[in-house]
Amino acid sequence: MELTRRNFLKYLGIAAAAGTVQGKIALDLLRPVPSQATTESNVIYKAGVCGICGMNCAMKGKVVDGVLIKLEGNELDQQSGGSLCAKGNAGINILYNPDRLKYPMVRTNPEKGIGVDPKWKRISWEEAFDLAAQKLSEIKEQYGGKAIAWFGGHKGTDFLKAIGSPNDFCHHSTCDTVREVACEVMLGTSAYIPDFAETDYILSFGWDQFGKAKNAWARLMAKALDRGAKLVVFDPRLSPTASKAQEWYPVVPGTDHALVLAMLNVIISEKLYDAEYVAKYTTGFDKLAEEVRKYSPEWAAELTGVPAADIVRIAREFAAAKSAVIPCHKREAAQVHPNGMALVQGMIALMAITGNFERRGGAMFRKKAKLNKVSPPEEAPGLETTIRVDGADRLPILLECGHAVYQSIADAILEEKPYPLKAAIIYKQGLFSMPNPAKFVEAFKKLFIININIQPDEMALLADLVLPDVTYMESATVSVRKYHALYPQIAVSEPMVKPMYETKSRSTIIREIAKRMGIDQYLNPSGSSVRDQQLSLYGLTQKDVIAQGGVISPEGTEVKYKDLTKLSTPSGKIELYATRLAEHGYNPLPTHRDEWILPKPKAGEFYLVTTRFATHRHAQMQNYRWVHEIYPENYVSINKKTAAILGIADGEEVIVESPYGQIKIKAKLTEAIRPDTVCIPHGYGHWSKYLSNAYSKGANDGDLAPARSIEETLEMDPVAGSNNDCHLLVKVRKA
Amino acid sequence: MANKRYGMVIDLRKCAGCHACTVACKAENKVPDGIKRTKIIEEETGEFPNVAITFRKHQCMHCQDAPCVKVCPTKASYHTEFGTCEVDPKLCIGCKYCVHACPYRARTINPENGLPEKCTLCVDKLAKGELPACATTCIGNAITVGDLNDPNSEVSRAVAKGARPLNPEWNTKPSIFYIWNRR
Amino acid sequence: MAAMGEKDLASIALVRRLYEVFRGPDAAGVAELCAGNWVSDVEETLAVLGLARPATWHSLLQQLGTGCHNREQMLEELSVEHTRLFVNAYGGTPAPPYASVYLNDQPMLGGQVTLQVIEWYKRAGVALPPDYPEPPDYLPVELEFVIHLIQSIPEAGTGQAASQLRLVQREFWQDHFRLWIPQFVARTTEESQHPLYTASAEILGAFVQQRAVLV
Amino acid sequence: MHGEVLWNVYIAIYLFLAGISAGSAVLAAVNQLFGIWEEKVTKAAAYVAPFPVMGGLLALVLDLSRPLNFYQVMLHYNWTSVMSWGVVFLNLFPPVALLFAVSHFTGWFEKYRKALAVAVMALGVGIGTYAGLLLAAISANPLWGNPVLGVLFLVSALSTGVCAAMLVAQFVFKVSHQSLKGLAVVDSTLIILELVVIAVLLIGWAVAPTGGKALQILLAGEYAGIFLGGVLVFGLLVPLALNLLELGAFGKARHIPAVAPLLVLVGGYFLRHVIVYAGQAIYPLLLG
Repeated sequence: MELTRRNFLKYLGIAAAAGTVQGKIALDLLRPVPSQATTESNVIYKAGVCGICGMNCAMKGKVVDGVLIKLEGNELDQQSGGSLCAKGNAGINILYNPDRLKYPMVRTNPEKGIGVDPKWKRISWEEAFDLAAQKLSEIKEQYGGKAIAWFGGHKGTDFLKAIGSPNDFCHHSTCDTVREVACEVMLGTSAYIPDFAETDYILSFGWDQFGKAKNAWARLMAKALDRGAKLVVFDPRLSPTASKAQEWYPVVPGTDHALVLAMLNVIISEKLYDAEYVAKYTTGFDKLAEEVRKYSPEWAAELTGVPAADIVRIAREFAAAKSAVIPCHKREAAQVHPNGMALVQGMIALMAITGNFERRGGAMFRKKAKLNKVSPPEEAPGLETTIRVDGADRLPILLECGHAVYQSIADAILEEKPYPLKAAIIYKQGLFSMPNPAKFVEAFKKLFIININIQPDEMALLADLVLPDVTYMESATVSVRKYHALYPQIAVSEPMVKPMYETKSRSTIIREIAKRMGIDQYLNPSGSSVRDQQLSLYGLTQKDVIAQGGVISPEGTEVKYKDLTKLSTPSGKIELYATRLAEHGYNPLPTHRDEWILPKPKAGEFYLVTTRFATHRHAQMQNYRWVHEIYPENYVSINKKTAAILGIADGEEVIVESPYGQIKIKAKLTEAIRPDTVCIPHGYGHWSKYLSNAYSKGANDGDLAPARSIEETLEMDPVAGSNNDCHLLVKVRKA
Repeated sequence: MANKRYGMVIDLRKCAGCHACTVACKAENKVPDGIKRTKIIEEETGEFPNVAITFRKHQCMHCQDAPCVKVCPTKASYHTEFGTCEVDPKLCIGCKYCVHACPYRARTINPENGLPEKCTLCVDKLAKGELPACATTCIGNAITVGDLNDPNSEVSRAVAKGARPLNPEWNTKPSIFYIWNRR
Repeated sequence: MAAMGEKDLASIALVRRLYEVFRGPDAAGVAELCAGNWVSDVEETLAVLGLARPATWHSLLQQLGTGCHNREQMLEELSVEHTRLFVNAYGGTPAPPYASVYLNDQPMLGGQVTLQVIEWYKRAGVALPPDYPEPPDYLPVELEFVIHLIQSIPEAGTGQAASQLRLVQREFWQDHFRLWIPQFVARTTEESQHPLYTASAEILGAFVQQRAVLV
Repeated sequence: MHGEVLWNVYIAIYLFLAGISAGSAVLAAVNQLFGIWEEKVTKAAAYVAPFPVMGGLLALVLDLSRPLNFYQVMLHYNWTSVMSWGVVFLNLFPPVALLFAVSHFTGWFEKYRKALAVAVMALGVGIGTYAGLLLAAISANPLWGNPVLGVLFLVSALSTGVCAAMLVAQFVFKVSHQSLKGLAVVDSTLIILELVVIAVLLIGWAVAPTGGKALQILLAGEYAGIFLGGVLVFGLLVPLALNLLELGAFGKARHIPAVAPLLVLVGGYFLRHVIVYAGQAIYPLLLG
């Protein structure tokens, strides 16, 4: 027998002699277990919290043998109500997408830019942590901690504090800062909740949560309509929400503020307001009344295109309704214009003088459940400087709200003003969340970038070090209901499946880097003991909550009303005249500024509004198969008659050009939009070739948007620092 | 004969056109790539500014007088005990006659197994006393499922109040009814 | 207890050598390559199995000949190429080493295919340790399973346990392994720019083609 | 927007081949029963009849998306399905037609030839008609859902069957010029009839509420070229003109033996191709 001469037996570690072999090779991965003849699978449901949008719906995950099969809403949760939107249902795609980032990787191609392959190399976590720590330490040494920034979700605030940097960036100034700031100064809270389930009258200024399919709000608004509530929508296009409305007014983009002021004028001059409520719960009514006297319905009709008689009638209906609400989320058409801050102030005033705050069917304050606080073992030494790269230190109220100026960062990095930025950790922020991304790409070329990410999007391509994040289906969290919290409620999630590949959670990643930099004692603790500690306020552990169905309502599910004389405003009441604004030298009233109304578009020119598809969140879902299939690409909606004049056919490619950039995109002809306005759904035009489905589909409306410098920002919106993305006219022509 | 007739009433006033049903169905039924058993069809009517948009959930109508059942040469297409239309994989030869015969165009061929691919009303879930995946996930609560032969069921009451099927003139007796958008 | 035959042993050794390649490069692996152990084991096992050396064998030997002068650089090249072929690549990962991506109704991991693989593992008396991070249908895991079946079937003798194992082996190979490996091999050989991966994929393809008939 | 093609070229081929069998079977039977032309004509047609449909059946099986379940169609019948009726015809026709052909080839069962002829004719008409009715039963399809389609398929089946038999009669059996002329008269009559039926169809679509789509796709859409050129001009009008030339309608007779029947055959295929494809393109599957 030849066996004895075989070399490979040596490799296998098997002894062979005289025709027999002895031994078995040891397996690296598979372990012996008692063999089971049964083919029965073991189905369990795990408690989850959706991580796609900020609503964070509580879910149940059907798991078979460690494989996640299906996600369903948790009916105990006031936000999910037992249902999930298209995005939530497609969560499995995020977990199991083959394009997903799986291991830490470094780029081996030093050149960065749009369409440049980073030529990644897989490395071990040890190497990744060492590299990150070494780079950040070097930069901290040479330029100070302030040269390091964190982008995304305020999830690195403790890390930044530990290294002394004030540069905690988030996207809100391209999103909802006008609402947050207006609510803060007038109501002492950052948002209010429409009580759709009970309301009689809904007034929407571009608000389209039907179209975006925000679970609780879409569900409850459907309920309101079913109950016979009246819905009036002002929107340049017939949005899905407008398509459900009894009345739709295709208002001139960016002029909604005039409508609100005229309605205030009608209600106050006709004494239709709730005088008792105003006297008891508000301050500054006289100043408001004085201010709005000049805004007649005729004046508003001229600006907005809505007939004066309708404005008057709607104002009277609104005031007469038993309950009425003006929902306001973020980035609604009108708020991306410089009068946006004043618009929200006006909306709040409108609801306040008609007595609709903290009233059944009106606007409710969020009833957020409390948790035991966790804090770092050691207090961080303090910031090196309070001067921020984005200039947010020049917008004190915005900063008090905890937000940043997003758009100004690109210019600041490029010009190294007020000081140079050298590195950034970018978490959960796609490049397409940034206006005018081409400018940001140029800026990012100057930085050492660590990207903690789930999919190989454009941000990952620009990174020097890519660190794979776990999905919300592989991690645990304690999630306080926030978006639609009519009563305090907490949802808890457990990992539905174990983290795939070598993915790690953000907190683990940051802790490991911090450890190597010797600053981990300043980080917030994390892990299951922290979650138990948070919940111990209620005498419960994470496990207990999961045993109770994953969701607890510590004070019951009854809606309790807040005392409107004990708000967190300086007066404790609703401040129709916002004293906090006055203190900082800003205009405390919702004054209209004519100079911020766009000029009428000439032939071939258009107002621009943006939206997004119900199946996608921002630019982050386009690559996922189940939702990709529904809307594989975006388009620019153009009114049929206008298109006929321009000779544009349905489906034909057109060039849309703004003062800041241009895109090529297919035209969709429709009757459901003003003839002088075009609309582009956001989130497309991905140029990361690593995204096998989304790559090169559609175009990014952000390419048309400005990334305003801090000076420009201060000029347009000195209070909330919003970017006013759509305060521009675009030109459309055949490609 | 089956004495149950499960059907669906879809309230288009509440349908946000959000496509949650489409995706939930894909997850529940392992529908192959590129195929949808249920889908939202967006229909625009009128001229600016008098425009209306209706989002309509489209799917197998589970007709009682079903053309697909009528034309199937092997009786592979049949009505279940729940009154839903179903395909027996043992009998189906893949002639595709049913796909062409369906006036609602609600069937296609699954490239993996050659079977007609269509909504089953999640009949396996009905058998367990559960609701179809689309109905449970609908964020507008626009979908009601029940026995149309039970006059007290919610679906029967909605039909009595005027919910109508699509193209009743085709005389296929669909079990999917719509409450149409008011605009 | 029946002993494994020479062909079984050669199969195990070959699969093990391929496993090392697809799992990803490291310094020890490069050392094996440069010492010639990997090459000689593969050559020998191919000879025992009666399989031809792949077309790219010669260029692999050449590459090793020159590349081994700078092992660090070779590891770097192999790492970049392994990442590009099997992890994340510009233009879409050419050959994700997960069976479910090829066999699921929908092009993603998890799903029915993964569940099926888990079931075969269970029935064959093996499982992945709970903390093992890769999914059960990851190529290196399936290669180990192939090894497990080859060596545990003779050991199980002739009883019911052995016929159960043989049934699992037949199902695993016929309904699964032989279906996706050719697709994986085709995609790898088409895209690979390093002869180690081209050759390994070609050998894997030939091995699966030969053995699928036997089981 | 284009519909998904689920019935492809196999179905067109099947319809075409089955039509040839049906037509030649009817021709053979008619000549058998009435003895209009020499016996060679019967022979030629009888030899043609059984075979194309067998090829057609193969094409049919190839079209199935679950071909391994094919046998179920012979075990289970649904009498509300035109397809089940077709299965009956397709089960019976080949053996009967084969028997008829064998009888002519060997001289066996000469006594029963007339009875066989009657059976073969009935089954031939059945096969020639049901295919059109199969499509016509799809009433939701504006192009297919028209009973006149059954008549059109029958007439076209007879026409293509006669032409196939003509070619065999001419080149294999060397029948007389006289018989060929007689067949050319039959062919011309069928062509004219087919043109009339097509006209009736077109008028039918023109007046039907949803027929506009059918007209659009056939006369102006992507199938207009093949319908107008392939079917109407080269499949019907040109062979008709050639036949008339042949028959001396324009003066001196001349012999252009194979061209007209060949054109009719090609046109016959195009007709089925157009109907099958245009009927699917006419509206898309909604759930793709």
